[in-house]
Amino acid sequence: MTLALTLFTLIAISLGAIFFLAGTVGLLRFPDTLTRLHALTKADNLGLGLIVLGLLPQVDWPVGGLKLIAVWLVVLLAGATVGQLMAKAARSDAWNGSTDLEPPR
Amino acid sequence: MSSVTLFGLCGAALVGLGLYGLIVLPGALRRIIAFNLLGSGVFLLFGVIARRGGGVIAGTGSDPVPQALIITGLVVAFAATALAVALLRRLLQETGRDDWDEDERSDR
Amino acid sequence: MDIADFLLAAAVFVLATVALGLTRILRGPSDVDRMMAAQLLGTGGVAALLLLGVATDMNAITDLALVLALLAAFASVALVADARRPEPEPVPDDAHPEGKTRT
Amino acid sequence: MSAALIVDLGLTLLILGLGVWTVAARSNNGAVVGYIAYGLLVALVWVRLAAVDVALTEAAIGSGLTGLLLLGVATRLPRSARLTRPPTGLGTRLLAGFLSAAVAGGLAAVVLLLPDPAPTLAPSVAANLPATGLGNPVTGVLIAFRAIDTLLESVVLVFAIIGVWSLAPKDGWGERPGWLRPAPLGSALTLLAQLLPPIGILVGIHLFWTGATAPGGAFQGGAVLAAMWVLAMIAGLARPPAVSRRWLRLMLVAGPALFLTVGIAGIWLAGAFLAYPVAYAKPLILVIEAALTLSIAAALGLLLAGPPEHPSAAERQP
Repeated sequence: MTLALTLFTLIAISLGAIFFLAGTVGLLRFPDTLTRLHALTKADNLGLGLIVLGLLPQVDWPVGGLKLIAVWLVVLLAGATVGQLMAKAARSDAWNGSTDLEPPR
Repeated sequence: MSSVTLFGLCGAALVGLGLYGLIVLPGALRRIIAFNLLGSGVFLLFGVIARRGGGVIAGTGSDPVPQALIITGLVVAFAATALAVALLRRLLQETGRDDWDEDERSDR
Repeated sequence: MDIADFLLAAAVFVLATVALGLTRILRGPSDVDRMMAAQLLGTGGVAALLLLGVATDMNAITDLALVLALLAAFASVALVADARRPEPEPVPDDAHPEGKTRT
Repeated sequence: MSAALIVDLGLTLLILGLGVWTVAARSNNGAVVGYIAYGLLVALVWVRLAAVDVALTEAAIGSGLTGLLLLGVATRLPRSARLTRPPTGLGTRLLAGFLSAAVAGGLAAVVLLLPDPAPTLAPSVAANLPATGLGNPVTGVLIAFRAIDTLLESVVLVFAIIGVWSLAPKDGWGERPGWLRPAPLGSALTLLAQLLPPIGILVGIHLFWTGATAPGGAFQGGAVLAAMWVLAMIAGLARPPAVSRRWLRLMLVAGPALFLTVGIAGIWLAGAFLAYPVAYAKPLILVIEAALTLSIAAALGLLLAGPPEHPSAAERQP
């Protein structure tokens, strides 16, 4: 059982780390703001989510585990909201003043 | 070289960087940011001194007295920044500009 | 390999990855792109702190991750909230007839 | 070179790189965003320096609240100020460069020549901490051993508020602070401002409470509470209170006033200003911390809300 849990931790955290890598690569390589935002939200939600999932068997319950879940919920909530707001801002004309390129239409 | 010394050198470099920005940057906002850089360099130097004096109490690796000074310092730095930003915004309201050099930009 | 070593290695990996993303701050082109890099750094920092907290068995580091998570979103909200407002124009001189205190 | 040193070297280079960016960036917004990322990384350095209390403060105040403050003004600067500006003359820049390099070099030399063994007050703190009933030595220093610093510091916050409020326009006095006008952002922000504060308030109270035994305390808890209040104000769910309100002013001074009262009572009860009678040290400290947390939260929130403005100023000014 312990071995299975350890294995679970290893796999989930490795996957989470890979999502962070993918999110970064997307942020750096994708062609425009909205697609980059798409890459970012994947790292936020899945990357951190998988890492939290992997850590859950390794902490004391209930306090430690609930704290981890609270962190994930906060990031999920904030990421989803801010993602939407950023998408709006990226399309808004108000941004042309401080943008080097035209925002995507 | 140890990590602690490394962070100490980082703090020293940040003080220099902040000072440079404070002198040469145009615009009050950028000077406020530079001032904050300078401050955080000083705090880092304090932190290095705290770390070097630590390791005595079980569970804390850092001298608590400088740590407490840094915490109060951070809050005071925030208060000073808020006051500076308030002055800047008032300047913007009155003149529409973020600087006070009369001769250079009087043609606006 | 000890599980704590693995967690520490994962923390360093995540941090190094999101640090690479910071080049977006340099390249822009828009402020939204820059803010995204800062937000990715925030999330990555939270992940690294959680891993570090469990690896070293320090509850306080998990608290720090929680604070970071709460406040990281905050700055992004501020940026987009302010960006939606129209560009400020200098106030005409007659708006503050006696407010001028130039030297 | 050990693995830890490589990580720390990477952190240092990132911090210095972001520092250079905030000075060199062309756009003001870019510089502020760089500064926010910089604050995040500095919080990680505090963890590496075994100062989690400081890391919590830096994450909450140094990066979060300062970032909001700076962004709020950066996006209001006139467009002409954002683009090309007349650069400072080459001579000034060279001179400033030499001066800054000399100061940095001097400090670096001091760092390299720090005495060994390092002077420390940690043993005295450890020896006297049990008398306060606290488990967190940093809170012990803040509220008991160096209480005078903390008292003055909490008064400084009140002075800062007075300073900001005194910048009110002529017809603004007594009105509501004007910086945090709700942005027309729609339901997403409203949802965030409804769901996040309950968690944040819980975290803020947890930080204050745990500060007695573990990293945390009045400043960190107060900063998180202030952030949640400000979020509600940005979303339009809470209006900033008019600065003439008596309850607001009472809340602002409650922490420092209680601190001072207990401190003066200490002259008779414990033989010295700001000393606590040993039997009641822990409960007294907790009460002071609770009042301080509230006052700090109110002060930080009001500093972010800015000076009072006449309601009609909203249409007329940025």
